[in-house]
Amino acid sequence: MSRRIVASPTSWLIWGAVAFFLINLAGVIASVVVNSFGERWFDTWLPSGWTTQWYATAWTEFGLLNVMVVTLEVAVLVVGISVLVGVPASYVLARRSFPGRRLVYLLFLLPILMPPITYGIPLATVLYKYGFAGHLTGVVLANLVPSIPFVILTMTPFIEQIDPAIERAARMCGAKTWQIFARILAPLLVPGILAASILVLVRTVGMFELTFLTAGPDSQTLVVALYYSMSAAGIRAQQSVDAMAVLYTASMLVLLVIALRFVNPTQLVARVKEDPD
Amino acid sequence: SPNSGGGATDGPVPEKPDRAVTLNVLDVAGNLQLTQGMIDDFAARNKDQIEKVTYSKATAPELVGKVKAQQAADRVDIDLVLTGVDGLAAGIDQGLWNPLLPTHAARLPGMANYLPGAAAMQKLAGDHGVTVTYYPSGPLIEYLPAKVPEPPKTAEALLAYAKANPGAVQYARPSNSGPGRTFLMGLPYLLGDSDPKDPVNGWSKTWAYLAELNKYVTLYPSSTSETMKNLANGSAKIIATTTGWDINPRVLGTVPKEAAVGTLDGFHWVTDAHYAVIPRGVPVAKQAAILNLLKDMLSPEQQAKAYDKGYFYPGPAIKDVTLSMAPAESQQALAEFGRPEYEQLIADNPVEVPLDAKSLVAAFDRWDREIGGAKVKK
Amino acid sequence: MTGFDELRLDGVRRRFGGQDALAGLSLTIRRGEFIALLGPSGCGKSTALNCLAGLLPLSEGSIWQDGARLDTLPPEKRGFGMVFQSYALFPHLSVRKNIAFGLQMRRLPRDEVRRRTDQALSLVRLEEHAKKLPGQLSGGQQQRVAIARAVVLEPSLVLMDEPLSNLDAKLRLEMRTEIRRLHQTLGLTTVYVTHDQEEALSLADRLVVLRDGRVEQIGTPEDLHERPANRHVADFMGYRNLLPMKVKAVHGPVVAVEGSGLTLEGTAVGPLSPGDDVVAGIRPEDLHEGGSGVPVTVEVVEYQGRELAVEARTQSGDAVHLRAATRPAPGDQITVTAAPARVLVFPS
Amino acid sequence: MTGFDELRLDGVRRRFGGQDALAGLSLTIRRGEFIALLGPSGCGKSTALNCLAGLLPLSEGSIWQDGARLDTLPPEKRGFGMVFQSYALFPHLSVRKNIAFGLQMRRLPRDEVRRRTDQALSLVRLEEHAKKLPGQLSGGQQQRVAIARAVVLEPSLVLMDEPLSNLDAKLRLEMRTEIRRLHQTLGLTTVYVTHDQEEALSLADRLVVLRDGRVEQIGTPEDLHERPANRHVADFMGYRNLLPMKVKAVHGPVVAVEGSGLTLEGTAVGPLSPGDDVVAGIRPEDLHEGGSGVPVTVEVVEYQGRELAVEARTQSGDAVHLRAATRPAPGDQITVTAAPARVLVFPS
Amino acid sequence: MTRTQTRLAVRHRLAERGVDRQLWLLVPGLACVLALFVYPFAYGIGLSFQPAEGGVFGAYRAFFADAYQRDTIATTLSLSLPAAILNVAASVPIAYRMRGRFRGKRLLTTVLVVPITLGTVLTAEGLLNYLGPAGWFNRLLFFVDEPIRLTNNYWGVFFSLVITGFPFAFLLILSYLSGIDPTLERAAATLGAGRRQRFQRITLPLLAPGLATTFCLTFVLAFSVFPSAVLVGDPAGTTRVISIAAYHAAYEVYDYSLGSAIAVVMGVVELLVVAIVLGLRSLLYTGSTGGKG
Ligand SMILES: Nc1ncnc2c1ncn2[C@@H]1O[C@H](COP(=O)(O)OP(=O)(O)OP(=O)(O)O)[C@@H](O)[C@H]1O
Ligand SMILES: Nc1ncnc2c1ncn2[C@@H]1O[C@H](COP(=O)(O)OP(=O)(O)OP(=O)(O)O)[C@@H](O)[C@H]1O
Ligand SMILES: [Mg+2]
Ligand SMILES: [Mg+2]
Repeated sequence: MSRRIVASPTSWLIWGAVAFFLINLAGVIASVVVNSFGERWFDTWLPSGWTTQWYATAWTEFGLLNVMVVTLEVAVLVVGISVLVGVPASYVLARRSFPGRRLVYLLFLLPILMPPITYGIPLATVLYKYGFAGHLTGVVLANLVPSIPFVILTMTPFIEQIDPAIERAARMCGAKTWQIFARILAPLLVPGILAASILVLVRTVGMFELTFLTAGPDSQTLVVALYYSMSAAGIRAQQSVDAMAVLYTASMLVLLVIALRFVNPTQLVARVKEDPD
Repeated sequence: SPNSGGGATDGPVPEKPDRAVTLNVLDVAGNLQLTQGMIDDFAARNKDQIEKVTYSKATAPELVGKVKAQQAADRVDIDLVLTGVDGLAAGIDQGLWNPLLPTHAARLPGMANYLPGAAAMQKLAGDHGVTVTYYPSGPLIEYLPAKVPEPPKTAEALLAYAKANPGAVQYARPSNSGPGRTFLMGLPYLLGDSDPKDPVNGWSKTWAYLAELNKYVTLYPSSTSETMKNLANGSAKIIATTTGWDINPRVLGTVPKEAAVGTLDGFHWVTDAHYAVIPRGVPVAKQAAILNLLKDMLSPEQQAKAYDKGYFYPGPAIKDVTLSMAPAESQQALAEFGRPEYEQLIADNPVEVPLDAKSLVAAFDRWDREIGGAKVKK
Repeated sequence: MTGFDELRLDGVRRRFGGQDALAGLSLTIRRGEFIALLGPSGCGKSTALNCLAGLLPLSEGSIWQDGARLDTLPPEKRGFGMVFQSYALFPHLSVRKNIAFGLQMRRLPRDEVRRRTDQALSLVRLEEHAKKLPGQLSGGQQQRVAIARAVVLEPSLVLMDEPLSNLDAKLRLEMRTEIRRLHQTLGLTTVYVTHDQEEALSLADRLVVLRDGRVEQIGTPEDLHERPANRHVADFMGYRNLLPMKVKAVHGPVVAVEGSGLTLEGTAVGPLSPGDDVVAGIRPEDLHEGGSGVPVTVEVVEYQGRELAVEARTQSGDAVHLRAATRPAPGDQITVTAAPARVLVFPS
Repeated sequence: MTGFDELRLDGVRRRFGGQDALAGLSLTIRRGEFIALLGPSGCGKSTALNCLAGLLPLSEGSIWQDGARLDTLPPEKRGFGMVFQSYALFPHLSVRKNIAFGLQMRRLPRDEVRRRTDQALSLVRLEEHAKKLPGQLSGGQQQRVAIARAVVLEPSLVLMDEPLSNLDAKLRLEMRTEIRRLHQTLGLTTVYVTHDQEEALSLADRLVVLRDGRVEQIGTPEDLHERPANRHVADFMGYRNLLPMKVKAVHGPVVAVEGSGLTLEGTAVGPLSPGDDVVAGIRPEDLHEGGSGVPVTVEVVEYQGRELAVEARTQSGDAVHLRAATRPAPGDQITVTAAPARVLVFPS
Repeated sequence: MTRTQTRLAVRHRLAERGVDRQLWLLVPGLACVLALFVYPFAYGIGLSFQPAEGGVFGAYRAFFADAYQRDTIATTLSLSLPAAILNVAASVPIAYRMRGRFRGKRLLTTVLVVPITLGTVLTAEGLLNYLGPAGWFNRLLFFVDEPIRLTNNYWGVFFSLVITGFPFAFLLILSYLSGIDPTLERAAATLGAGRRQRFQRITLPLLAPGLATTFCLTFVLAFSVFPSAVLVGDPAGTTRVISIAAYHAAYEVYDYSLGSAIAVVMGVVELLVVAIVLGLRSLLYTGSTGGKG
């Protein structure tokens, strides 16, 4: 009830478990970071020398500049389209009740509930069949499948929080539907849209399966390049793969930290009511 | 047709494209490490034929689905595929490749100079692929002399060593690893199996041996790098390797320089090669440029680049390409990390082509079920 | 102000999923009038207001403004203003921008927007708060912004949906006077929704009492207060004692009734004859202690400033509410009487 | 009921981030008493209640129950019952289970739990709704569940935090009587928080008026209603006219004051001398029309059933509120007077 | 006139049931889902019924007749169910303690959520490095003779599922938990319920539907595990999950029909679990968790 952090045995246990998890997590991350800067690292605590050459190698060997540009393009397009398509849909789902609403909601939820690989293979086949796959279009289309539902899922509670009377008030002031969207709803939804965008961005950048199945020569994203570097034929220095993984994580981390600045993580699914004391 | 670059996709292939084309190269075998220099060099010298080259990499399993789907959509945007035996064979099976031979044999004079092993590998390709790089591969074993002062010399000794040191012998899951599969394909020769080319009916000794060995193997990593790392950090003592995987990781620093390789008595080299293939549906103008490129790649000066840093040691597919012709970097790396004894070993031991793709998949499947998957039941 | 002379609702009906939320409301609103829609929760007040505003399409009926059909126009074309229960201020816009929003939507020139916004700000005395965001204002101030935002457009009709229900008692009283003042100053035609009969009585020129989507009575505050048309309206108008009784005798408008442990004389609402089951309605302040009335037992006594509110039980166990000047103790026996003119007898 | 004779709050103080939400509340609550904490929003009422319940630790001071220190006990050990403003019913439990919850926590035998729950259900007349979930009940019914849940434990003290503020006017009135009845029937000791002075007056035996975390006055309803200790309490107690004035003359308890366009005689609250700045407090119902009083101009007239509420402006432009029996028109000039005993003069 | 009136009437009738022009806003989203999800999915199902041999159900028969393939279902479930349960179960007490305001909350939340950014490869590499036989973890346990094997087996994949799944579960549960009105617990406290009882009898039941949803989402995430099952697992044996089988069939054997059939089986198994959980959820109280019920 109070703000005292009571040191009961259970809380010791829980905080202990959290600390254990975090320490090991730090170990997992640090071992990759250290390796990516190490010259040679055999049976010792730390590498025998330090270097940044692996980053240079990774950058040139995997054509990371191009990959980064593609990743950014895909991410921006996916985020943009899924927000444009998802927000109006979540508006209707949040505000209106109509016959078949539950069915529509379920339809929007299914792509999140299904593992990407279950629909990824047929999706890739279909996209190839119509000539979309193998380049940026295909990657973007495939990534929209989980992204649009994700925007809808995160935005619906956000929209529900906005008093519908506000829209009616705007209407009574003479605003048309698009004006209501542009002048009233959009500014109010900015935090939600930002949060959803960044989460979609993180998911898209990290979405391996669908991108993997639909990417072409000029449309590989970072994860796919990363996965190839690990599993495709050929010999590569472990360290440069690690360097690439570190680059990937660093960019994602920046995004996430920005996201958390804009949105309280607890606002994702429910309206927050903080304990007053 | 709506394919990239435009132009007819069948009919006679001209000498040269009328104007410079863009080539999209897909590598599913890690071949660009060896040949990108050759391609770039050719492109730089032939601006009138090649405007730009894009490279991309993929895994072999994906290749077929991708090309097939593109061909179905009549929109092929992969012009040249560099692949190993697996991708090549799968593509032949599905009829994905343009037959290059014998139609264009005259335009590829370098093919007449193949090393014997490379020539054997070229037979596997039938009329569809052109061998660009070749190496005898393995199976070899690698160890740190400090930890294994007396390495086993025979397959039986290896088994005995594994028995005496559980967990010390390691090879990666064959379907994920070149050395792993070379070891698998080399065993029938070592053990004297009835039909080394028939994993289903002719490998009884091999399967028995692997099953026995399995008792003392604690894990099968999913990549060769992992076995290399384990060798380096001491958790594995003897691992399966090939010439390339012996030299290159030591150059890169994944494995200590002092690691040594050994052979098992009576082993046959199970060779490996990379091929260039052109998918159906590529415009003839591009085909022309590719043929000219391949012709150039099969010249001794270019082939010398295949020495690389020992990645596919030795690498060249044609005769009379010596290390001294290779770029300075290669020479230097191989001077430091190379093994003079390879020359002798290559000369003294018989050379065998690997399994064809179907048999190989069958072997993998059986290995997965009976060897790798056996752990589940234990 | 464009204005109109008359706004006519003609059998306006609205169904939600087969159920009538509003069942045939017919009403003529004259220019400058203050109309209150009154009724218990769920009776269809907001529905009526939203239909008028155009926020809800009608299921049946029509709305006419001086002969022009109105119900087919979207809300933004009707030119009405609306004040919402929760104010519905735009939380991301300053007070000034909130008020100016409607003017901007009409694409008025900047100067005029500024001038009229200033005017509205001073009308509701919020000049100093113009730059604040709604979240930084107190409830009463927010309410004034909501009113300013609605009236700045000089709408031909202002609609208010329980605008005071979120305020505390003291502020409610003050804002009530404010609304009345604005109405008188600007001569606005107003339709006001409330469930608080005191509010309705004190503000409106005419009241419409709704129940279950149906109109129960339309009339002036005096009409409703003194002559409720039926027991439901009476209930709502503060006739807290509604006692089931039987008619004993009828003498012109005066009837003698008996039941619930009481015997009373009252004024009949509608034709009655002896033996009818009726309900007698008496306000607590009309039921007096003392005299030769009926004996009842005091149960609960509440202090209410000048007076005491007493709940007592008749011999038949029915509860009656009355006012007392001196404090009886719970358990006391007292007698109660009521003037026949103050007792209304409704058929039940 | 375990019960106590006396509960003593001794300088109870609670700070939030350096600011006093409650600044030294000392109060003795006797067994069976009904105490109301009254004050405007944010004055610290809920804070006081939560301190008493043990839901908020004190910053200073102590609470004693018959000589035993209480403020160090967690809420579940104090044995008080609480009715929350939002009821805080457990939404996943049926009405019966909600009510039984506290009894089960005490690990009473099943039979007794059942018996006492049934009793409580019939006490609040919710027998038929026992199986419903709270979400299926109306506001008034929910409120009764909340009360039943608190009293079923026969707590030595019941705390209520604005339990009626979510209800509409009519229901509020009914529930008020209900609470009073329960208090009288069960003889519960009750502390009741509200910002509605009418509610406080009608329910409580004693009132505590808070302002900014400080006690302004403690007394019986009559004390507060008739003799507010200062202008803030008066403001809260319905002295709607609070006019800044100057003392002209002092005759014992009666002072003559002038200002705001009025000249009046009133009763001094505290020592005053001529020339002092004062505030004269008059209830609207004590300011009468007619007579030889001061002339004012009618501005707003509101009908309020029997009477009319009038807002008028004095010649100096100050607003005064009064009641009238006949309807003056806005703009009329009328005169107003007030009995000196009904005019309270506070030092300002 | 009458035409417009009937049109008006139809519109009103539809509007009464909640159908009006605003529903057009749904169309782009629905079109995307139908074209990009439902159609391919149906196509995949169709494909699965057209195997090269064995008739309509040949591909399914091939899958279920072969123990090695069939067992992938159990393997996947044995990985994803415990991982999802652990992720949810571990998130609850942590999130429970992180309600309310306290200093450093944002930092702690951020740190707990960081693993979302790691990606499969870094997680896999990290686990191999850190938990490997010569990794830091085994070095710290120098007192144990044999290094503990935590990679290239069940545990490696399990840990990677925990690392990637936990932050999602935690974030969701934290927000569900914040949606529960804290007054309810206070009310329970005044009724004599201690800490544990408050949690068990009030918070947990109210949280349960949220837990079910979170479980489904993390389960889905874990069930579709693919890269890490290969990278840190034992893809031929203990971690031969169903997606590996699907991938193998479609991209190594080029039996698209079998690949689609396995994908369909995968979807069905998963929907089955989700349906069971959501079915149980519907038995629970779901609705507002505010004080007014
Ligand atoms: N969107 C809707 N869908 C279904 N029924 C509705 C809807 N809006 C209102 N109703 C129903 O119509 C009836 C009238 O509702 P309305 O909101 O007009 O009542 P009200 O008089 O404003 O009540 P309150 O005083 O509680 O605001 C109620 O029974 C309500 O349940
Ligand atoms: N958790 C808190 N943190 C900081 N300040 C608080 C907190 N709770 C209350 N306060 C402050 O303490 C003061 C008293 O609050 P309290 O809730 O007791 O008021 P109240 O009299 O109950 O008001 P209301 O009638 O609005 O409920 C207010 O100024 C409030 O802002
Ligand atoms: Mg309403
Ligand atoms: Mg409060």
